[in-house]
Amino acid sequence: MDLSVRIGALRLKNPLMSASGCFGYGMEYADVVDLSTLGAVVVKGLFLAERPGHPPPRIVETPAGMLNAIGLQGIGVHRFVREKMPELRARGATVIVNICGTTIDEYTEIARILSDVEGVAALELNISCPNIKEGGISFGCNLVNTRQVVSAVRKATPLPLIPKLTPNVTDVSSFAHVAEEAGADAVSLVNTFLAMAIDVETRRPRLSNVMGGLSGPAIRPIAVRMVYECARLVRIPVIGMGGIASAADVLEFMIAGATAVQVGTANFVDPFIWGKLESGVREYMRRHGIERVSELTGTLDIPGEKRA
Amino acid sequence: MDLSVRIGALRLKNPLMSASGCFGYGMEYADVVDLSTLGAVVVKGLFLAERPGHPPPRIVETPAGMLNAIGLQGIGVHRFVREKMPELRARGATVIVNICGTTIDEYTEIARILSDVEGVAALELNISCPNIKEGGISFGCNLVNTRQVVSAVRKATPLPLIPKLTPNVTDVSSFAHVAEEAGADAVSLVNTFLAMAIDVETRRPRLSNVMGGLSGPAIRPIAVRMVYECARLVRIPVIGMGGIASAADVLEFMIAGATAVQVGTANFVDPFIWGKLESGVREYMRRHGIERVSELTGTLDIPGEKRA
Amino acid sequence: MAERASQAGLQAILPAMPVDADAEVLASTRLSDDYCVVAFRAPALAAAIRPGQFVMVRTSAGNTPLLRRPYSVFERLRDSNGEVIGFSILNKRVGVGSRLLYDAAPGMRVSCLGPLGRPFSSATGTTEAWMVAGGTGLAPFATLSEELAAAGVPRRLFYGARTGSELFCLDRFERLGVNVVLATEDGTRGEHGRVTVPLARELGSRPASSGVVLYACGPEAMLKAVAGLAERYGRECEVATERQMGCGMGGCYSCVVRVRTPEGGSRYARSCVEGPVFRAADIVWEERPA
Amino acid sequence: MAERASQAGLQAILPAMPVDADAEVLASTRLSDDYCVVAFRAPALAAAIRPGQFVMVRTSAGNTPLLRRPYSVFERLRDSNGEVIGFSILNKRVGVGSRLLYDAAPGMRVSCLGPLGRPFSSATGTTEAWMVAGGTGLAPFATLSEELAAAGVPRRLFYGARTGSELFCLDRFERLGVNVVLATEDGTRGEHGRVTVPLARELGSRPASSGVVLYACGPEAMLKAVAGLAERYGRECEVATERQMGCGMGGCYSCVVRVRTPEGGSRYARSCVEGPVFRAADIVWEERPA
Ligand SMILES: Cc1cc2nc3c(=O)[nH]c(=O)nc-3n(C[C@H](O)[C@H](O)[C@H](O)COP(=O)(O)OP(=O)(O)OC[C@H]3O[C@@H](n4cnc5c(N)ncnc54)[C@H](O)[C@@H]3O)c2cc1C
Ligand SMILES: Cc1cc2nc3c(=O)[nH]c(=O)nc-3n(C[C@H](O)[C@H](O)[C@H](O)COP(=O)(O)OP(=O)(O)OC[C@H]3O[C@@H](n4cnc5c(N)ncnc54)[C@H](O)[C@@H]3O)c2cc1C
Ligand SMILES: Cc1cc2nc3c(=O)[nH]c(=O)nc-3n(C[C@H](O)[C@H](O)[C@H](O)COP(=O)(O)O)c2cc1C
Ligand SMILES: Cc1cc2nc3c(=O)[nH]c(=O)nc-3n(C[C@H](O)[C@H](O)[C@H](O)COP(=O)(O)O)c2cc1C
Ligand code: FES
Ligand code: FES
Repeated sequence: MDLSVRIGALRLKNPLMSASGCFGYGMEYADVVDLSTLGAVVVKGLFLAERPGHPPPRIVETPAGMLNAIGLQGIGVHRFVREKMPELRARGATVIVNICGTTIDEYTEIARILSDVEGVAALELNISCPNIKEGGISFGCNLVNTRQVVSAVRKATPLPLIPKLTPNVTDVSSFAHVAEEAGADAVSLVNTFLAMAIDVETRRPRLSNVMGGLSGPAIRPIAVRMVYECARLVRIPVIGMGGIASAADVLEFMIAGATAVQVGTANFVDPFIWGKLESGVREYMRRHGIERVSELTGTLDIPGEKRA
Repeated sequence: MDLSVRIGALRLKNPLMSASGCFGYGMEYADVVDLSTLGAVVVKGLFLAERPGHPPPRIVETPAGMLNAIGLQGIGVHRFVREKMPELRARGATVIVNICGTTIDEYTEIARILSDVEGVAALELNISCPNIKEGGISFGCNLVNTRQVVSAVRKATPLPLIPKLTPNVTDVSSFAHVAEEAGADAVSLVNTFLAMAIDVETRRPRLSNVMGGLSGPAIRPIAVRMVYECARLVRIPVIGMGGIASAADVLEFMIAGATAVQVGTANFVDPFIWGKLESGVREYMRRHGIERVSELTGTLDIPGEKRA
Repeated sequence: MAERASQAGLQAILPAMPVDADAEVLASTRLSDDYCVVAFRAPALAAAIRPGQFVMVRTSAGNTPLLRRPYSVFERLRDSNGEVIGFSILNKRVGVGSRLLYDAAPGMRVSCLGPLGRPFSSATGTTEAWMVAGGTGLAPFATLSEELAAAGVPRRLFYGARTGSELFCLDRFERLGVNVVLATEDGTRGEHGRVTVPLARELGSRPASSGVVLYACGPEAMLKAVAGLAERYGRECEVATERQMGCGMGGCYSCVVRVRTPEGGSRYARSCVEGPVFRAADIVWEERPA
Repeated sequence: MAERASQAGLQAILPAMPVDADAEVLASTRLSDDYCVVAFRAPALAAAIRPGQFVMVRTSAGNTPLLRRPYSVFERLRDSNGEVIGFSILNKRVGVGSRLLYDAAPGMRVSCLGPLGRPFSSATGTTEAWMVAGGTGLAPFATLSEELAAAGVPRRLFYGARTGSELFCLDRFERLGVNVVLATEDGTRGEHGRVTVPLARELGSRPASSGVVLYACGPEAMLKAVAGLAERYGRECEVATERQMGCGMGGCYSCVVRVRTPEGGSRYARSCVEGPVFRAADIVWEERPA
């Protein structure tokens, strides 16, 4: 049985990746997961410099989901390269770094720095974080900005480049399309949905940052739809995520058009989920006589429509 | 204690309305709810003509939510006026009719017809239904179209006019703004989120229509955020909805900026919810020494920000 | 028009307003690894129930699952004085909600909304009633059998399942004087094959004048087959459909069945208010929901 | 740098890898309308636990609630041979997850992830250990008292609650040779007022040379007050914080506490990996999470 998938020039052992911001810098989970068994470890979003993050409360639970406004607390790209990469390399992890910037120059500089680092397998371009005022989502909600930042980073790095799209737009597939044109090797989606929650007793926002990003099973049906729309439009691989919590959810995204998937919130609920997802996918493939997992991608069968 | 609220020229007994499509034409619930005790009964979306609707399956449950693709099965405006309005009038219901069209002319014609019908208190302009190909959401996802249809219907009717906005856009508040400029008396939001679900065993969509609209508690944090954004921008009242299932949820929307609210999916789960919501709101007002429920609207207290 | 007419008819049949009973689980009896009978205390609701009606059960107070689940009323429960104190359902574990019901322990409280829907037409005046059940489709026939027994109508049950160990509660029907004909797909009990095999034979062996009326409940394919037999042998036939239901009250339009209109066309009828029981001849069987 | 340094330190203290125990509820003992003790069978997890560590409990297999809930380990449970077979938690019902735990029945299986977090520093070599508990903040001190008893360290518990009926399990601490000082805000038992009232008095009456070490767990305001007293009287003090936690493993960065850096600044430290136990002097108390 072949679980490997291809994202541009990158071959992954299997389609299961940790979602950025939901797996720390990876080593946090090294005691419970053999990091080398994941398709890839996508690490927490990194800016050039260290960032303190927002004051707590930073998360709040909502029906079948959660809001977060961590504010991209992070150690910055230099400390990451120095302190985290050696350990990740030692564990045999395939590392994808999620990069953030407030200007195009910041994005390109981080990309350039990481291009020379052994063990960095690809860059995920975070143009979709709803939790920071500057940059982030402002790139991801505007087609022109998206094109510019993807083009600029494309020129700055030979690494596989994966813009991560925000769902907070009218037509996400147009962003996938622009990213493809600008030289992306794949797109990943969805980042979180901008949302808020209010404590009615105090009449205050439940998050210090007022708004945060909604993730978890609640958003899955919207995320599946968006992955489907993007995969129909673009030829580059689509990496799907949003509420995946079981092998069936992995398969749902793949059938909708994803080449690989990421798992975020569900890893908080069950850090041992990775083995369960993999064996669930294998069991399904056995039952359905599927030899290569990549055969599943985009096989949604719409009665009355011709198969793509 | 005063629970009444004002939507344009219309005074409602209380801020609790049934959401369109979730309460039939109203009479379905007359045995379990005294219809005259609701702020308003918003009836199922009506086209000019009868519509058969989509084949089943029309709904599918998702985490803390549901998808629907009913396809606006309906009896058309003429039968509605003849068959349903007399009963609704007899029950003392405040009736808001949700109107749909595939062309601007269809919208204006329905509006004209309903303007002469005794007992129709207001029109909700459905420019946001994700379940029909023609019209509907195509008006609601484009600012120019939104302006045109609202302006046209504004000219066709003296009734209070409430465009219902779709959440499937990048910036919902710009649509609220355009609606206000075009003469709307209020806006209501959110309609459902375009979404899909796949049966991985058959690899087929779970809905006959492939895609449907996500509603229920899952979407509440996004809906609250959108209501907040709109209420900050426009001066006309905002009617909030999306996943309301308790009095605390009603209050959350009002504090975020809603003048009134609608309840859809939760009415399916508990058709006796109306009395519980009202008594919960009253209990809160008592506890917080609030005399008029309308005082609550838009009272979100953001530490460090000045109160509006 | 057609819809309105049938709804007016409905109101005449359905005087009872639905209540939302905060029903205590009195007992949960496991019949197999998948099937169980759950008994609820709900006197007012149970007293109002008519055969073929259903209740919407809230299997979880949380959001998993969010929506209620429809269940036929199986038994009407009485105390030692004969007072109606509640009802039971025959539950098959197929997914998240039915699993919660399978695991329900006595003492738990479960919100049950009902009675809902259009019952079987009164059997009074019928010469002979044949009930056809597949799987959990057995459920509505316990109360119908009681009613038939009270009205003195001869009654018969054709009851099919995949295998013999999935045929339940036969004694209950025999006690009610029901003549029971069994069929299993694997031949482990009763006739080998679908329940429609003995049904077709028996229908064929009756003179057309014998006044047999059919009632069916079970999988869609079985209902369709029974409807076909009823048409072929010129018998009145009512079927209890089981569509996915969002609300059970007519509010959501999810539960539709395609039915014929008097004008010769067809339309989608909400099975929660115009059904779940329909005249078999009214249903457009060609169309099949997933 | 600071983070890295403390994490390296951490690894030395925390050799045990967390496991996800499918723990059977052995017993649930209600102490009041809000408080209960839930005992779990989980031998491997319990054997690895150190005082001050916590477990992430999955209170529901569904999505309500979605995330696990953090709980201090209360007791280490042993069978009649003295083998560790599990652990208990002291649970206060405050919301949806703690309510499910309050209602948990023996036989249920609950997923418990642990042991997690940084324990109290070893008490060996301490002259005298004073524990300060408010409400459910009592929990980590049962195992700490055991360890102190085993090490022969004199031990004292200052234990406060709103009212006398919310002071629990005193016998357990007395059996472990703990000198217990009580305080209630309404004066119904022990000293009238906050637990910091007797604590301040006793600290004041000890000579600075007497080698008292403080351990505190309870509401944020109490921790801050204890930290203030520790500073004033020059005592080493560790506090066990209780932040909202999304993962308990260092993955989400939700559970942060502002701590001082060696360079004189401050940073947010994840309390699930760098805590929940911190040196009181390391915490920047000015900032207060909601
Ligand atoms: C009027 C009526 C009466 C019914 N009476 C009974 C009864 O007496 N005993 C009984 O065991 N069941 C009965 N059912 C079916 C029962 O409602 C479903 O089995 C139940 O809703 C499944 O819920 P779940 O959460 O366990 O399954 P889900 O997790 O929702 O779904 C699991 C599987 O069951 C299928 N399913 C879901 N809903 C239905 C449905 N309404 N009908 C058929 N398949 C469905 C799904 O497509 C899926 O494949 C009745 C249904 C109706 C409409
Ligand atoms: C390391 C650690 C150890 C803990 N040990 C114990 C213990 O031994 N016994 C015990 O009863 N509780 C303990 N808690 C607190 C416990 O985790 C919360 O009470 C629980 O998560 C509440 O869940 P809920 O679903 O019932 O409440 P929710 O419905 O989530 O919230 C209800 C209310 O509780 C508040 N709340 C939620 N989470 C926390 C939290 N982590 N701390 C304080 N308030 C919170 C919310 O703001 C809200 O006001 C501990 C917390 C931590 C971080
Ligand atoms: C606590 C938290 C932190 C996150 N941080 C990042 C981040 O740094 N960069 C990023 O691109 N996405 C971030 N995300 C978004 C996730 O990577 C993912 O896109 C989203 O959570 C949807 O997946 P899920 O439903 O499986 O969690 C974060 C999500 C959560 C919950
Ligand atoms: C079954 C169903 C049918 C609906 N039909 C309509 C409709 O006809 N017109 C409309 O404007 N909105 C319709 N909606 C959207 C609801 O009115 C409401 O905007 C949405 O469900 C969010 O609210 P909720 O989460 O409380 O259900 C429908 C929703 C559902 C679930
Ligand atoms: S189940 Fe909602 S209309 Fe029938
Ligand atoms: S709880 Fe997730 S990092 Fe601490």
